[in-house]
Amino acid sequence: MKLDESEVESEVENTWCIGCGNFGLLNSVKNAVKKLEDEGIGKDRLLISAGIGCHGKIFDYLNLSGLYSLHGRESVTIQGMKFANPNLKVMAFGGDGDAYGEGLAHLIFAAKRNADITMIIHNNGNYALTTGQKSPTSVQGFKGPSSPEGSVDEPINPLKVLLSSDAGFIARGYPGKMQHLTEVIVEAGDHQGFSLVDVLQPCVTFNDTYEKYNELVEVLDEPAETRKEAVELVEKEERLPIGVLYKEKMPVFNEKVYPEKNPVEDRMDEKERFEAVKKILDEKR
Amino acid sequence: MKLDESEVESEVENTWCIGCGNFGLLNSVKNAVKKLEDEGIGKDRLLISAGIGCHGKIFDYLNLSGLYSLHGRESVTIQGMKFANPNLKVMAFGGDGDAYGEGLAHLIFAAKRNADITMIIHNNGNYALTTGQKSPTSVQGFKGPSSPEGSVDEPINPLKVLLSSDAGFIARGYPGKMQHLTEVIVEAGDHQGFSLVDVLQPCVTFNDTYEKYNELVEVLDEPAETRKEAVELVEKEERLPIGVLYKEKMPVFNEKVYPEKNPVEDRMDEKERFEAVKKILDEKR
Amino acid sequence: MEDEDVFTYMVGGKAGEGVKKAGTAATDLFLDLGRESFQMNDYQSLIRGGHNFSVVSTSIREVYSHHMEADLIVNLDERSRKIHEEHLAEEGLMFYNLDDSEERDEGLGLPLDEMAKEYSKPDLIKGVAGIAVLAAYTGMDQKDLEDLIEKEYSRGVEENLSFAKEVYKEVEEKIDKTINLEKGKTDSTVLTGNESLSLGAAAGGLDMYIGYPMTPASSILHFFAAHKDDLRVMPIHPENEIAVANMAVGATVPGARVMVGSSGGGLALMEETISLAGMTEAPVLFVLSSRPGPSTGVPTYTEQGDLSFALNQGHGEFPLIVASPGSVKEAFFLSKEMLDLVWKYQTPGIFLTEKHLSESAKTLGLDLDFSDEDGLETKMADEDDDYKRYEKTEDGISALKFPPSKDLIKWNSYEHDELGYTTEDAETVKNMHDKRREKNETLILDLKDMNTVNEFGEGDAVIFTFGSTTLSVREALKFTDIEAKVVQPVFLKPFPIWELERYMDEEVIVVEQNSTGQLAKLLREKCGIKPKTVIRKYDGRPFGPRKLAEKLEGAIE
Amino acid sequence: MEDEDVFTYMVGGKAGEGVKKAGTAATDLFLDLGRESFQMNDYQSLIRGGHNFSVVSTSIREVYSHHMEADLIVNLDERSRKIHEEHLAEEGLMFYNLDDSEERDEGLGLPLDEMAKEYSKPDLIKGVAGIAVLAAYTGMDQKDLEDLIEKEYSRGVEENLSFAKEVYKEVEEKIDKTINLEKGKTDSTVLTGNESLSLGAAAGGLDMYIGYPMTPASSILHFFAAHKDDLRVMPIHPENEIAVANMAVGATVPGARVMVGSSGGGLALMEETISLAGMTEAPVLFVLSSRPGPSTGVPTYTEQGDLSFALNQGHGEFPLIVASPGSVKEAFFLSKEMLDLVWKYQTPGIFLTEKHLSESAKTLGLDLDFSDEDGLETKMADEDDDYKRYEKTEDGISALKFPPSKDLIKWNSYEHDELGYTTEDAETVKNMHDKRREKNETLILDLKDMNTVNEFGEGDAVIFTFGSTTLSVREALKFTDIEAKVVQPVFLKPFPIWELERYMDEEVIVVEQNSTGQLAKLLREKCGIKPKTVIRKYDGRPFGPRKLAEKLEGAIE
Ligand SMILES: Cc1ncc(C[n+]2csc(CCOP(=O)(O)OP(=O)(O)O)c2C)c(N)n1
Ligand SMILES: Cc1ncc(C[n+]2csc(CCOP(=O)(O)OP(=O)(O)O)c2C)c(N)n1
Ligand code: SF4
Ligand code: SF4
Ligand SMILES: [Mg+2]
Ligand SMILES: [Mg+2]
Repeated sequence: MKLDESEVESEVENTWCIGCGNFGLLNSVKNAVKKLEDEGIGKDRLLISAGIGCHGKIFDYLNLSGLYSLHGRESVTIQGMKFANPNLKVMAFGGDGDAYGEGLAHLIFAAKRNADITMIIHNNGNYALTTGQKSPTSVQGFKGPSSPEGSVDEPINPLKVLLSSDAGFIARGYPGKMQHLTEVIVEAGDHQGFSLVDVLQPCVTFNDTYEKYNELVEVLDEPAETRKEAVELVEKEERLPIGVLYKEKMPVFNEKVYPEKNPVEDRMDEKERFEAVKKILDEKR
Repeated sequence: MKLDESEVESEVENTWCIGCGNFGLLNSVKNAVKKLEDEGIGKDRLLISAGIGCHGKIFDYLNLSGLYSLHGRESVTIQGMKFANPNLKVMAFGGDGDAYGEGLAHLIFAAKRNADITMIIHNNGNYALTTGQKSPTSVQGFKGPSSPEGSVDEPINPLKVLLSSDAGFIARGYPGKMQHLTEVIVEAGDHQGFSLVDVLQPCVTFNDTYEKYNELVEVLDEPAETRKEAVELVEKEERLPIGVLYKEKMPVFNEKVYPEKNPVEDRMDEKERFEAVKKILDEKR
Repeated sequence: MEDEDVFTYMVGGKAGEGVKKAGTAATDLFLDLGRESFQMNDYQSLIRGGHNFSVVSTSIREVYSHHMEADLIVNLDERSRKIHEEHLAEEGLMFYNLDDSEERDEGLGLPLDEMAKEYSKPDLIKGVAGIAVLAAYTGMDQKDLEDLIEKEYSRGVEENLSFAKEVYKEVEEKIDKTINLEKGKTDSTVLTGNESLSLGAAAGGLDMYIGYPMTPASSILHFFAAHKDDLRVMPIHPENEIAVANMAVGATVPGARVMVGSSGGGLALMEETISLAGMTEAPVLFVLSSRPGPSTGVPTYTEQGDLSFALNQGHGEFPLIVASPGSVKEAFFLSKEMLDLVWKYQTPGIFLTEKHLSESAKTLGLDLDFSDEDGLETKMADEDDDYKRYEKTEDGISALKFPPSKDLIKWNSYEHDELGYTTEDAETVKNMHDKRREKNETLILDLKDMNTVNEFGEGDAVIFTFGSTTLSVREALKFTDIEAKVVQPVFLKPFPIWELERYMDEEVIVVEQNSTGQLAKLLREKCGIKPKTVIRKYDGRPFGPRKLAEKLEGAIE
Repeated sequence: MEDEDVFTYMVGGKAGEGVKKAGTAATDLFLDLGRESFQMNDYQSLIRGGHNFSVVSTSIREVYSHHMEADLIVNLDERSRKIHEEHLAEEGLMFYNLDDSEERDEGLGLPLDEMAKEYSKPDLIKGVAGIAVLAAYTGMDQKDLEDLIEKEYSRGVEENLSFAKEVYKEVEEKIDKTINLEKGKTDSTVLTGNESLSLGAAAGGLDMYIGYPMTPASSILHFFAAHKDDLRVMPIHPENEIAVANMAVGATVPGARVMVGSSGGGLALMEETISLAGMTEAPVLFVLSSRPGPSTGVPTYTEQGDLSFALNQGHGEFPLIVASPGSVKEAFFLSKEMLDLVWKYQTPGIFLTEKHLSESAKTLGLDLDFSDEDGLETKMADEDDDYKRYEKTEDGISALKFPPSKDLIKWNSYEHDELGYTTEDAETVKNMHDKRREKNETLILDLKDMNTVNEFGEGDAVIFTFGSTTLSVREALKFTDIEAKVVQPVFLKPFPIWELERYMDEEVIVVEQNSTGQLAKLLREKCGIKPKTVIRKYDGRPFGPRKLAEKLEGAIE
């Protein structure tokens, strides 16, 4: 299938529940991909990945190349892609169970090393695909099949944790504001370095938060000036600011560790390789 | 070997390098164990664990019961012990590579669920036992065998990350101030809920920080009043406050999830178990 | 010799339409008639939409498997009707949804969407139509139907009752014959494999269950969470599988009997910890419920592709016990027995099963008086002994002692001396390897006195199988004239060579659900058995007994 | 028939005293004489103190293993002297540290601590004494010694030179005879196994090496980090092993040739991802360097306990390639060949080795002209094809295409259709299982044309071994009259049954380093070979060739 001749959305049967917040998210992504294309980031060099969960199905719904990864590992998969060929743009879709639970450490370290990747998290406050168990962002008292009497844990605040781990770009979006979400995703994609968009995704079946979000969500005009202010933004519970919450440009990992080299594009040929090996052997003599 | 007839320190040959900060730490632990004993937390019900690394060797140097765990998993091991028998007191020793790297997610979730455990982290800014590679807390530019030109990553600030994950007790100690470190460990042991002591441990062989710490370390009189102030304390680089940085009492996990029950001490006998099973079978009829 | 007294009911529709529930209610309906049943639920990895179906086969005799030839098929949508066309038995009745399918000459259609529209949850309520059609078709009294619905549909019972009655009446009017289901004498319970193994473990003294959701093992976690107060098994759902496994190892130190569960991907993440359990001698029972692999695979379907994976878990050498139940009932007794074994031998065990057994439900009677298992007691240290956690003994087994205790009790992931202190000493390293190997030898002696292999039937043909495929094979044999003995190794590691070697020179057929023939390989490699035919299936679906019967006939003539 | 022309040098002391360095310098000294050597470093899991030793055996012929009977032993402390007493060969010289040991009648003592006190790093400098004693004992010119030290001890060369000369002079005066080491004709290199396999992979086009430290695999990461600019292999050290493995899988999508490495515990953590590589068809080469297990085990020692573990990695069914080199030189060629194979078959491979090969150093000559391997090319898609990532083909291999590309390229951990979209369809599930199995069948055909088994020597006795134990066996045979053929399967999965079946009726001896005889089991199970004797060692230490020779003699008569 040729990418330039096909729609961004694939023809695979969509099996999300009617009304799921993922539809708005998918639409925003489609539009964002087109905008990125207009900016010169073609679909030929945009690679995606996804974790396992309802969120992950977006991998099938997008006619974009990439690798459908494991539960919690999509952030690492795209780092591998990026480091192998820094000319690629990489983006992964994660769930709250997936990226903030099973894969949380990977996010923290990706932020810390400032890997040039974009993460879109479908944060629906539960493990939806496995029938609605509590997740790291489930509110206390959340009832799911592993916590029938209500989850006893306080939810984690993943954005606070990531801001505390020196993440360079943190944003929040809401599928109820599709246009805005599109822009946020484009801006995340444009950012050079680690970027993460936490999407407030209502799950109509297990955690229907439309009403709550419609009431609390508030578009932020400008990112916070300082990291500290950004932390205050994500601590708010009375209001839920959406938009780019914090943005800071910093050197990216692959350029720090392997400057100006592209592992797959700037290869030595066989002869050069043999010479290099021989030289080391000679030094060992 | 009977615990009440034996010293806290074992007779196993100590193979830490001469001058290693771990010696001061070991002494503080020994003294803390005695103090805890005086408070009624006997060695018979104090269980320890440790990760793999120079730090982990403390498991052999202490005549205390427990399980020498895997690299990065000691915080989970002791949670298992505690949940199985809440009458036990559990304490684990971790390294920075170990607890802040391989096992970071476990710490975050232990803090979040407020497991009643005590973690002592031998933070020496490198993977010492595997010959000094960079660790999550290595300073940028740190030269080790996996980063001969200097590590390109910014260090993680684990205490900030844990404070952002609702940890209820965060402290810092320095083996150069042994008496003080002892008290901090006792206070951590006394705390009901998740407690963590980050020990600024000089590694004379790969990361000799004695001079730096002697200069920067500063005893804090009182914990911060708020979590926010605690974050400010751990962000300081010009000075390194030691002592209990933050302390907040919150309900502990096992009491929330399984109130007033002790899985191993309050067992049903076989007859009761069969009855319980039969009752469920009857309901299914 | 077809066994015509099996009646099969199938209901299909979208996820979220109560298809599985209808299957469960049907099983209950049959149970009320004293009939045995087997219910298989086929569903996709999605929450709403797609295509699900539930199939229940019932008889007055024990039914080991569902059949794919149905006497009554209720389709809630057109997709189901199309898919299940091929499953209709001769003379069977096809019920379909007139609002989604065109009217046809054959079968019976009702405008279900139209009728459901009146209710508050028009999608969810559709499933109850399935049970109403069944009731009408089998000539059940309306009153009995009402009782059944009150029992099974406790949520929104009023609406369900009303909708069911509507459908019942329409069907009653429109069909020209009803099927009379003979009454049986069963007075038992219906359990899924996961429920059965969970109850068995609880009966066997389980203290904690630690799990992270993964189909098809999730329902074990759900079961213990739901029964926390009555079964008194502490349920924990931590951050990931590595935490699950290590928490379990930690919990054994103060003596908790603990079980964990996952599917292939989750168990793979626990592998380092399985080796830890081997070295520290921590008795943890791991439930591995398989689905088609590799990797994420086909999450809600069935396969037996993880056999070699299960048998070889963990780096280094240590005793590992692997067993797999061949029936829902065996799942109950085996989980208790496995718990006893891992504790006696202080080593990890894997309870291997598959989606097909985990999530299918079967009628069964359980007798809770366990047979005498005195041999399987945990060796405990005397109070006054000079305690050594890893004392070398003749049988390789060291006594346990649990804290709180005045003795030093050290468990160690490094190689260690008898007291549990780390060692690098050559002789101690060797001795401890010997200790663990001797433990394995003692284990084998124990197993030789236990039931490690099931045999069913008699005959010249020998059919080997394991796990849930045993169900398919036993049911298939009801539909052929073959006289065969079915041999099912329950224990897979240590492999009961002593019981199986005698089949070395027999003509053996192997039936299993994977693509490379892993049981066949095991038989060849461990016992020198050279299977004549290996019947494999690996499309995610369990064998249909009648098709399997044909294959068996083909293989045996 | 003892081969007396082997000279063995041993140096022991505390960690941090430069013991290994002294061994390396000795190897270099021998190389300057045109002699072959084998150097084994024995060290504990600690940074300072304890007891370390390095042993180098040298000859004018190729030496396959160190010997534990030493002609010169330099002990830097009393603990070493005691430990190594039993290792002194007849007529050998025992050198000891007079400041730590009492003066004795035999051997030669010098007050090393006293002498070293003058220097800035009195502990670290002690090691150079080892080389000075060796130089004096073998009658080396002082000038040559100086050259050697300048070359080997570039850090602090002045002090080392001065200390070495002091020791040299004292020894020269005090000994009554020197040993004359015949000159050989070797003009080659000294490499450890890890260096060799790394260089081989680099020569084979490696683009990235991703690793997390774990003994004995860490030095591969260190090697690539040190040679980043000259070898142009990007080295990455991420947060944990799970990240290592998944980063590697991701890196293959744009076509990077990537290798990762760890020991048993780390590889266990990668198991879920190995299965992912099987499903997505990601060509990743995993180096597994074993140490004694289970669990943390004995980190700095050697064992072959991970064979079954390596062969059965990953849930579900997919082709997995496992091979293990029998020499330092083979490590070089095998890593390149394994890279080619995993790329041709788009599936994971495990390069299995052990601490003994990984960290021992051997003299070897390397010829970089690879034999013709045209058969091992990666199948690439044509630019204009209608691209399908998982196209079904006769040989099971689909063509690759790398982004940036105008084609849709989807890799998938779920079961998938040819385009890479997720599927649950029964037929597609089956077809894709078939595809992966067919790939494995093609792989076996390929292997049949390749060298999968090494055979050394001729004779009636047949000795099977694998991995680093091959070294011990080959050296041992120099010390017996046994006429034997040594058979070393290089490929362990798929197992080269076609090459080995002919040994079925022979009297076979198996030599391996583990406690349960895993190779013997494999031979029995796969090829029907019934080993007469299995010589095992599992105390963490490699076989000593002369002791092994005795065991072989015992087994063969
Ligand atoms: C290692 C592993 N563990 C568990 C699972 C089972 N699993 C599939 S999806 C999922 C949870 C998904 O939750 P989330 O990431 O929040 O996604 P959502 O379905 O809510 O979008 C789990 C636990 C798996 N596939 N792999
Ligand atoms: C799963 C696993 N990976 C890697 C190792 C190897 N290893 C042993 S200790 C260590 C690092 C220790 O660093 P740290 O925790 O900081 O302890 P330190 O030695 O500095 O006290 C590593 C990577 C291991 N034992 N297990
Ligand atoms: S279960 Fe929730 S997240 Fe999944 S598709 Fe349905 S609404 Fe969306
Ligand atoms: S290497 Fe460092 S941490 Fe380890 S014992 Fe030596 S000084 Fe201490
Ligand atoms: Mg979710
Ligand atoms: Mg450290």
